[in-house]
Amino acid sequence: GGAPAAPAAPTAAATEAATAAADAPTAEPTAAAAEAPTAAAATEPFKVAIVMPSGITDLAWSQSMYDALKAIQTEMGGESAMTISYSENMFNVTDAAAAIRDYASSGNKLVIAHGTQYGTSLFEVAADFPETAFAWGTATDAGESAGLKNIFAYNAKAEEGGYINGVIAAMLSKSGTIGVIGPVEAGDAKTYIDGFTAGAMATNPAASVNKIYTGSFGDTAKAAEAASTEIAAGADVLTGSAQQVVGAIGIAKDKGIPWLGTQSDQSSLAPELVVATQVYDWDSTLKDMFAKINAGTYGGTAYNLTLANGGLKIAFNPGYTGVSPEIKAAAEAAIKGISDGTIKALP
Amino acid sequence: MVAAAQQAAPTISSLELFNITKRFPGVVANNRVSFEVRAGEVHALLGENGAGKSTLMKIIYGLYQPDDGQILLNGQPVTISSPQDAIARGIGMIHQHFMLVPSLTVAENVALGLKSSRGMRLDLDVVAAKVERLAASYGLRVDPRAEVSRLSVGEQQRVEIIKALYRGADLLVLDEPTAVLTPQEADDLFRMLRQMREEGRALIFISHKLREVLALCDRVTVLRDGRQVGTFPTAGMSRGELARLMVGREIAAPHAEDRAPVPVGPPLLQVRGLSSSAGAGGPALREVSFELSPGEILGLAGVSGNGQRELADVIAGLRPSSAGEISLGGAPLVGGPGERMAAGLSYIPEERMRDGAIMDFSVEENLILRDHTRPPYARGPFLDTARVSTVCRELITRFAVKTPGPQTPIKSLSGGNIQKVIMARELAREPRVLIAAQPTRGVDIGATAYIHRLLLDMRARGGAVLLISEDLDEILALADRIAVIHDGEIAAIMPRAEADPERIGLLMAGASTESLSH
Amino acid sequence: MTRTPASPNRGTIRRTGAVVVDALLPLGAVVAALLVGALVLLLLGKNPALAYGAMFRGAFGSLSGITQTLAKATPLLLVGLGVIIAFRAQVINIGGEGQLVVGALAATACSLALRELPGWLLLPITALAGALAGGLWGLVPGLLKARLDVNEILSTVMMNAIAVQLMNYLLRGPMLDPAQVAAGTNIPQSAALPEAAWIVRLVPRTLFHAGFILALVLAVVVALLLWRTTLGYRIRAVGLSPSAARYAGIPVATITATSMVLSGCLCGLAGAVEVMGVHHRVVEGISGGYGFSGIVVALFGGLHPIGAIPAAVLFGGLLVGADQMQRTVQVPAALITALNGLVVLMVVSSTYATQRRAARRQSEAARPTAREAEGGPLDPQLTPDL
Amino acid sequence: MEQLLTIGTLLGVLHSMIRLATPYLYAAIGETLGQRSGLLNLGVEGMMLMGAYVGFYVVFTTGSLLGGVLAAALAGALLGLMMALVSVTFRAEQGISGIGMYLFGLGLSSLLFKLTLGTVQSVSGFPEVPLPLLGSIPGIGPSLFTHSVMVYAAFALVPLAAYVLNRTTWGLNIRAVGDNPQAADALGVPVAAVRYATATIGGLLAGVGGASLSISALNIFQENLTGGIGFIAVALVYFGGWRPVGVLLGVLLFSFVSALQLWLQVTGVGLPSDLAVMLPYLLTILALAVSNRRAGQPSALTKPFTRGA
Ligand SMILES: Nc1ncnc2c1ncn2[C@@H]1O[C@H](COP(=O)(O)OP(=O)(O)OP(=O)(O)O)[C@@H](O)[C@H]1O
Ligand SMILES: Nc1ncnc2c1ncn2[C@@H]1O[C@H](COP(=O)(O)OP(=O)(O)OP(=O)(O)O)[C@@H](O)[C@H]1O
Ligand SMILES: [Mg+2]
Ligand SMILES: [Mg+2]
Repeated sequence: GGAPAAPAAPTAAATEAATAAADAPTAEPTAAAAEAPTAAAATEPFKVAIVMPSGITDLAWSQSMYDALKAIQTEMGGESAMTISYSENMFNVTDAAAAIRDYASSGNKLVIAHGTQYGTSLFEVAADFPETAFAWGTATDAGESAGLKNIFAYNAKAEEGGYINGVIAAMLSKSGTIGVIGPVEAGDAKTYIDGFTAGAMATNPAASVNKIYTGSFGDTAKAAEAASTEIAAGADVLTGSAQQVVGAIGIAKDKGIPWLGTQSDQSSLAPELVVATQVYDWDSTLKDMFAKINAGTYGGTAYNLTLANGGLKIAFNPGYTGVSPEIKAAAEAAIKGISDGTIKALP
Repeated sequence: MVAAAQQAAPTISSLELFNITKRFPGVVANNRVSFEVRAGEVHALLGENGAGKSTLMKIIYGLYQPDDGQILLNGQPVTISSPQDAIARGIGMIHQHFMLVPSLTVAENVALGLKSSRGMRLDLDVVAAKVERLAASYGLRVDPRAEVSRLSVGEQQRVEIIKALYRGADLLVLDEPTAVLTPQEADDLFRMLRQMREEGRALIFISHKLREVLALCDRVTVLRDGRQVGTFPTAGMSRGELARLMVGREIAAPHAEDRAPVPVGPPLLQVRGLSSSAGAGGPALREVSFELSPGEILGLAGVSGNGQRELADVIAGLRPSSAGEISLGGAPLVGGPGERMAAGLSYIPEERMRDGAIMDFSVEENLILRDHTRPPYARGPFLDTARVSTVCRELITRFAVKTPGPQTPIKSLSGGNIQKVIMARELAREPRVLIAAQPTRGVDIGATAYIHRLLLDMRARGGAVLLISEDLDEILALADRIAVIHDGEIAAIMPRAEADPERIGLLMAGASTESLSH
Repeated sequence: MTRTPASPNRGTIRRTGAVVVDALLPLGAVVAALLVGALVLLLLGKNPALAYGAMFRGAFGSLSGITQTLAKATPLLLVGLGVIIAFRAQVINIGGEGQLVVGALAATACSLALRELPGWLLLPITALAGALAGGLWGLVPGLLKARLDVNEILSTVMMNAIAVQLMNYLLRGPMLDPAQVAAGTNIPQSAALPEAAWIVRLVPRTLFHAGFILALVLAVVVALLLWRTTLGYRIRAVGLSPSAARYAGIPVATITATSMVLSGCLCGLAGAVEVMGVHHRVVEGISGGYGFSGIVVALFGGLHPIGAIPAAVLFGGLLVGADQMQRTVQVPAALITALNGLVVLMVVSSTYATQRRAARRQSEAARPTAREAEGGPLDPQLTPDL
Repeated sequence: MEQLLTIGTLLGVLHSMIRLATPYLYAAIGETLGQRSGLLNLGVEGMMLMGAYVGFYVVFTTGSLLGGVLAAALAGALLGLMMALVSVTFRAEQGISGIGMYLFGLGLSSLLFKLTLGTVQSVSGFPEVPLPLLGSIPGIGPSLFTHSVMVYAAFALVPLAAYVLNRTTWGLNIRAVGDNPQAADALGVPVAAVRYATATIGGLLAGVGGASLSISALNIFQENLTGGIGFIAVALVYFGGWRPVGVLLGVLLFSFVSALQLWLQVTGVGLPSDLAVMLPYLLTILALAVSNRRAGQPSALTKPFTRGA
């Protein structure tokens, strides 16, 4: 969807708005923003709930969002200013629907449905709670299709960071063989991998990008074996996505193969071998939502996480020493190219 | 394997039971039963099905604990807490339904539960050697390396006995050991039991065959309804007396007039050149031919595992034939068991508990087992439950089945009554031909007499009966003609008049007709 | 043998009383498991009272709770019924998961293809499509077992994995929601079902839909099938004694396969009903573990279709309430999973006590009556017995 | 495609096969012992997960690999004991108790993981060590004979189990109890004790199998690390006809095809990834369909034992 990109650096303002507006939710945003932020503590906290398909420690999709919420919470002053309720491992959509409805009816200001599969249920619930804001991703439909006004949609342009990772990988690889471990050939895993391939091929047309899909998001063991297979097949740089990749990273670590991550910063797993990670930085998106909510707008925006709006960041891992200035430069160039549209992440 | 010394002098001089009571759900199996057996005697235990014999023995062997009463071994009160305990005390038991592990070899079955001379490692070679020695000393033929599932019933029983002797049993309980044996096998068994008695062992012998009891045993204890009628010396006892003590009334054995010749019409069942591939534990049928006329009982004698079961199964449509044809009333008998049943063939299978009935089904459900898709039991795809229960109640009374009710699970009936249910089912549809395989095996005399009467009634009504039995007395008592089967072949067919047990026994053992004729 | 049945009226009273206790025993086991959970909650610094209060409210203590429980019970019951039919024929159907998935896929594909049809026609056809697909998925292990003696535990486990991959494949290409393609997000989910194929919600603003009533009806149907039809009789006969069934002229192999097909049909229907009543499209995690939970329901229900009804509602309530508790006191979902496991273990163990009690009751019924009380030797004189 | 045919690829497949086979072997051999004694344990998966977690945690905190294995074995054994209590003493329906055990192990391992580790961590687990002599054979040496101790142990388990089952008194007891407990009991074989033992050992091996993932193959722990291996292992016991060697063949076939499909994808054969992932499951069924071996199923499998009845 042609959604307005989140402001480049709204952080401070948004937070003030968020906290201050809590004073007088009914007051119009500008006025609210003007008042003293310090009053925040006295007022009831900003209640957020999130429902996730995997665990908050998956080092991937779910953790990226949960960590972002946590960070904002501390920033805003902890429990008193903002509360977070979560339901993890909600792979059963019926249960997720129940959770969403329950969170909505228990006075949360924002309920985040952190999985596309929750969409249908979400739209049903959202219709019943016009005074509650909902966020839904990965999605591009902010409810306008159903005439709903209280849904934010968010979607990470995984292919963009994928492209950059591809560029880096191609330059790191001596063998010219790069290994990719994907879950199921669909969703943002696929877009990431497609972008990655594009980036790699653009940098080294002779490179061969070997892909293995494990057929599951959580099969850590199979991901590990896939990694070993890639290495045995000549890959000297690896990447992959979904919570399963921790298995692959384990192997990369043992075999001393550099790893390019996505979604959450995975350098903790292999401090010397994770080269860089495409980090989903929900911070600005979330804060913008908070601001809108405090300003009385409960949805209607479809956010895109892009390199341009800072929603996607390429976090180089200082622990990995192999990144030459050229590589850094090439990456920067690619980022710039994608941001200004001169480079298309997806062919 | 280290087993208690087997040839050493027996350590058991006497075992006494005082006022033993044992209850089961809904049943008092033993009610204040007292009983004593001494070294050097064979003590018979008599009683109808369900009288409590097996239960009492299972108590002696530590399988059940008595709810009440006392056990004295050599005068000392003891509690026999488990079979292990019983074995340690020199008690052995040959169960009615054999306690063997089919997938194991003979040696492994014997070695089971014993210490190995090699610690953790099995010493099957040692065991095998001992087994062979033991078998030889009692004149038994047993291959220690054979897998038990491949053995005939008789052989399996020998394995059971060897197991007990190997463990140095001084008191041996045999629960209906002859129920499944041929005359020859039975004689071998008796020889062996007498030898054990000479060695000073104590033996308890359960049987429904009174002739055996009188021939073998020194004393007899009679149970009825779980209670004890008394203990009597067999000397001077008659079968009639014993029967009355057991049943509490006269048993009418089939009389001559029951077997008055019935006008025999043209053959009803014709079997020509029937052959089949070998079945599990049975030989291949080879060119089997015979005819069966209305109003006739044809007795098929033979050592178990010589093709009787295969023949019956092939005729009933449970086993494919490789050659030959069968016709019933002129029309070829083809198709599965269902079709053949519809054509007028009823079949009482040998394995009552396995094939003849479904143990977890109620009496009622078992009564409709083979007719459940046909009226009166079925209306279209539905069961007509109302009609089912009325008809079944009728059958239960008509065939004098002793059961608390139609809904009782059949497994809680005695073997005899289970058999009555099966008879009721197979005769109710008024078949033209009936195959009855071992119809009275393990069934008490009362039930046996009743079942014999049913067969004779069928004959009188002009039905044809193929009576397959390993009990020669039964065949001689009922059959008009007698066929002998050996190794899948009909060795001879003769009229009852010309049949003498001697000759039949030899034929069953495999002697050719020629060798007999001169 | 002396059978001494208790006098009818006394018997019935005692029996009903006993039945009540028997029914309570499993509940006792649940409580025991929850007590263990309470300790863990304390260790986690949570308030057990609060937690379990929420659990009960979440399951049965509120309209939303009850409806949610029943919504959950619907697929559980359907799968449970399927498991029961197979189990009665001695076929252990671990394949509910896969059968449910293909059922959902087929129902969706079918209703999307026939979207023009009017509701009264589309609704049954869609459901039927799901059932048939499930039946087909059950036919494979059924035939393998019947004809080739391939153990069903192995084949159904494998068929589950295959079904999931089949779904992955269809949801990223052939059946992928066009909207996803348009948006370029390519999230694996199908297009939404035409509204005509939606099952009506019984309580607005909840997931509780008419599928539950269908499940109830089917429970009765299955009961009738098993005990009032010749097919049911055959299924039970084959399950209890294949050799006797064969002797009776019952085509054992065919019946075995048939039972598996019927089982698959019900599981497939569960998938269809989930799609038509809850999600209105195939999404990831559609199977939601019902294939396994359904086995638990079947066995809790004593392998009896009617018994499966309360079993499904209670087990559904347990799962729903546990989620509510997780939300209220914010414990890791893992605790809930462990707790459910503990409950299952405890309840299944408690059935032993129930059996023991039943046995004890019967032997009490066998206490010596006045006539035999004197027991001991019976006088050898003729005492007519019939 | 041509890349698929190279000897290098084949060796790669074999290497993967052996590594993949390891956790299945531990679990399946343990399950075999249990089933031969008449116990169906569907809870293997849960036991593996507990073993995987405990083993990992001990290595993570103490760094002792041996300690990790022992801890995993202990954890598995305890769950096995619990399973025996439920299935043997309380005579619970075994299919259902297994599912309960699975949920319990899955939940408990994840819970402890969250409480003690919080997030995915990694350890340095068992290294791959070439076998003396064999390991130095060019080509097959590195692929077949260069693995971690946990792998070698898993394969050593097969002949060991076969020996125990067929050549020891204890194995004889197991076989008898699984085929005719009444008979075994009548000869004084302690039926319950035998089943307790096999259940405990089964759990122990499942635990070690889990550890073979978390501290040897992957060197990490993550919720639901085993992802269904336990269930496949149970299925493979049926495939193996309840004989350790048969089970080994089943495991090898399954993991060979699993490895092969990974290579199929790497070498970019046109096959859709999902269908590739299906292959092992499909082929296992087919293999069983053609090589039918129902025979050998312990007659008393899943049937609780009551004396005398
Ligand atoms: N395990 C058991 N559970 C319940 N009832 C039993 C059990 N064993 C035996 N009975 C009942 O106890 C009574 C006595 O059985 P028992 O086996 O002692 O009879 P029996 O004399 O051996 O009969 P048969 O001549 O058929 O062998 C019967 O009514 C039988 O149904
Ligand atoms: N678990 C049980 N429940 C109810 N009745 C039983 C049980 N076990 C055995 N019986 C009954 O106890 C009686 C004696 O059992 P036993 O094992 O001696 O078989 P049986 O009746 O002697 O068989 P048969 O006489 O046909 O050889 C039989 O009537 C049998 O049906
Ligand atoms: Mg008996
Ligand atoms: Mg008997």
